[in-house]
Amino acid sequence: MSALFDLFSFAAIGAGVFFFFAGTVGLIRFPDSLTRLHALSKADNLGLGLIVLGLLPRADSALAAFKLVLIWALVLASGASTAQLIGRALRRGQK
Amino acid sequence: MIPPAPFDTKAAAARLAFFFALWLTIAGWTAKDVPVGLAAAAGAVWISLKFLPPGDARFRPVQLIALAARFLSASLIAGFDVARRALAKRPDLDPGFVSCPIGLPSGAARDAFLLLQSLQPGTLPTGVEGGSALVHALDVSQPVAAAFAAEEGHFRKAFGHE
Amino acid sequence: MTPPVLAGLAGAALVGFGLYGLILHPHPLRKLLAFNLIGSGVFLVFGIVARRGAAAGLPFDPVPQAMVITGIVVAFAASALAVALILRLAAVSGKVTLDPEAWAKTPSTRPDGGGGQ
Amino acid sequence: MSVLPILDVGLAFLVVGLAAWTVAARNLFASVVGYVAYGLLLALVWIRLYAPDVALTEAAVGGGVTGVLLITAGKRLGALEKDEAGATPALALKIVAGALALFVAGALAWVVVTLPDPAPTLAPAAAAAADGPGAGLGNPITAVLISYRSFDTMLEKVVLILAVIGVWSVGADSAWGAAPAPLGRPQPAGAMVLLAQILAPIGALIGVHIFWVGADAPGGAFQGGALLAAMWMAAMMARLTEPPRIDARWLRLALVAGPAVFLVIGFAGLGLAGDFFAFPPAFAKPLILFIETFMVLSIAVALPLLVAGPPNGRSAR
Repeated sequence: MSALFDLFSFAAIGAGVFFFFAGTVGLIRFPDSLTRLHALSKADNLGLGLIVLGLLPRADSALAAFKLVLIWALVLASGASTAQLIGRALRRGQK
Repeated sequence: MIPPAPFDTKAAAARLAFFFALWLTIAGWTAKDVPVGLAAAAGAVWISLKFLPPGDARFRPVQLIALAARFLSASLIAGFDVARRALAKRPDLDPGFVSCPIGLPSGAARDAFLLLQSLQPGTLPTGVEGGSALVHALDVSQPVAAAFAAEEGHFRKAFGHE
Repeated sequence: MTPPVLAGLAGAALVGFGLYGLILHPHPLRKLLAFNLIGSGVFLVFGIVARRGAAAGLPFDPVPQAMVITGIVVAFAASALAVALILRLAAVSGKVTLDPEAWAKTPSTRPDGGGGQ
Repeated sequence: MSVLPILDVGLAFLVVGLAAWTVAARNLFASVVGYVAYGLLLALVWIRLYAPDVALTEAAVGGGVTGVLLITAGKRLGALEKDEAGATPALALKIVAGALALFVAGALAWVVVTLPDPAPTLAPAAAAAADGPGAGLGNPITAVLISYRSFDTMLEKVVLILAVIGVWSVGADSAWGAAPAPLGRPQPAGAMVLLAQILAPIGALIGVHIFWVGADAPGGAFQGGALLAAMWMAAMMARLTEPPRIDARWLRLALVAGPAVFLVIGFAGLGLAGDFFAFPPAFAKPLILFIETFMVLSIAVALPLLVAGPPNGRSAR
């Protein structure tokens, strides 16, 4: 049973790392700041979500697991908000 | 002077329960910390009532869960979408702004909807001007505006903004 | 090379970069940033003393750490005061520079100190 | 062979590289952004030095609040900028400054490498102090701050108040008593407003928690107070609330509450426990938490006021 959990953790965290990697590739390769924002906000949020998912079975208690989800939600909200704010500033700067 | 809004006991109680649950999540359950937790939760309720007065949103659990499921699957697709475009031999992009009409009135509900939209595949709202959200899209050949309108419908259903 | 020594060397490098920026940047806010770099470099050098003095069974020496915490807050207070002075200087003189030559060329047009909006 | 040494080296290079960027960046904004990123990475370095308390303070105050201060200052300066920042310095000056910086950095590096071994330490004395007057505190740093070096901590709060008074004094005479200029733009973006609405209550809750666990775990009055301050600033940037008038009585009381309570209890220690700032061991922990509660209040009020700047506009009510 615990081996199964370990396998699940490993797979989810690995997938999360992959999305962080892909987001970083996008950050470097995409042509302008607006498209780079897409790469960061989407890929990194999914990456962090998968890492949190992979850590859930390893949490000490239900409360600790809930705390991990809370961290993900806070990062999600602040990341998505800042992406919109930067996008807005860039759009206004283009005019 | 604007008369202070009547104190909404039900909303305050619900928020107190939420913030106290949050305290327990962060601090864990220790009997001696409970009074501090309750005080902190009460402070948080005061701040949240001050900054975000209870609105007329009615939560519909079934539609809300459906919305959450849609959101999670959409963020999965969004991540894959961006990863595919980033790792393609040549970055697969056709970026541009799309003006999407938005029916939600300005306020927390509209901001929350735009927050969710910013995690949808290939779209990033960059503010609202004149009743339209200016959405930056990674690929303007996609039906961005139609998808945006459909998502707004789902969102309105879940929060009773009809 | 142990992490403390590495961090100490990094702290020394930070002091160097900060000093260079402090001397050369004519823009007062950039000078302030450089000064903050020096500050955090000094904190880092001080902090490794805390890590090295790991006697008495503790993994670190709490005394220097506590002083670094105090120092970070005081550094912020000093920065805030400096920012207020810089903004006031700019509002009164119309100049955003600490370059002495720029001041020598055109003396301040409002020596009275402004006074109100 | 673990990967940690490689990560340490990478982290050190990143921190130093960002510091170089902060100095070399072309414009002020880029430089400030570099500085904020630098502050956050520096917090990771502190974690690696087993200093989570310093890391929390560095991330919150050194990176976050200082970043807001400088970006706000840059914006306000941009609004009234008339002159260019001056000519680029001559090559000779660059060489001299570079040589001086290199010399100082080299001397410091030499000191770091040749520090005596075993290192002198105050840890035993501090541990003894934590066992005595700081009894019952699981976090030795809080014990040092409030008990072993209580005088420093109290005076540091006084420095904060002096800085606030200094910032206020820089304003025009006619504005005395008025509120500082608003922190945010006239029409804040919806995303900013929503973020502040969601984050402010949650952040305040976490701030109280960080303060409360500070007695026994990483955290404390500085870190919790800085978080509360950050939440207040976020609300002000979203224009959910405005900076208060600087002659408001509650504001001034909150500002002096921390050092005042600290001093009163310090003097009480003179009579009750036989020494200035000595706590009766039986009451040490509750007393320390009591002092810290008011210090949190003072810090949470002082930091946003320092960022908001001098009073602006007319003082008449």
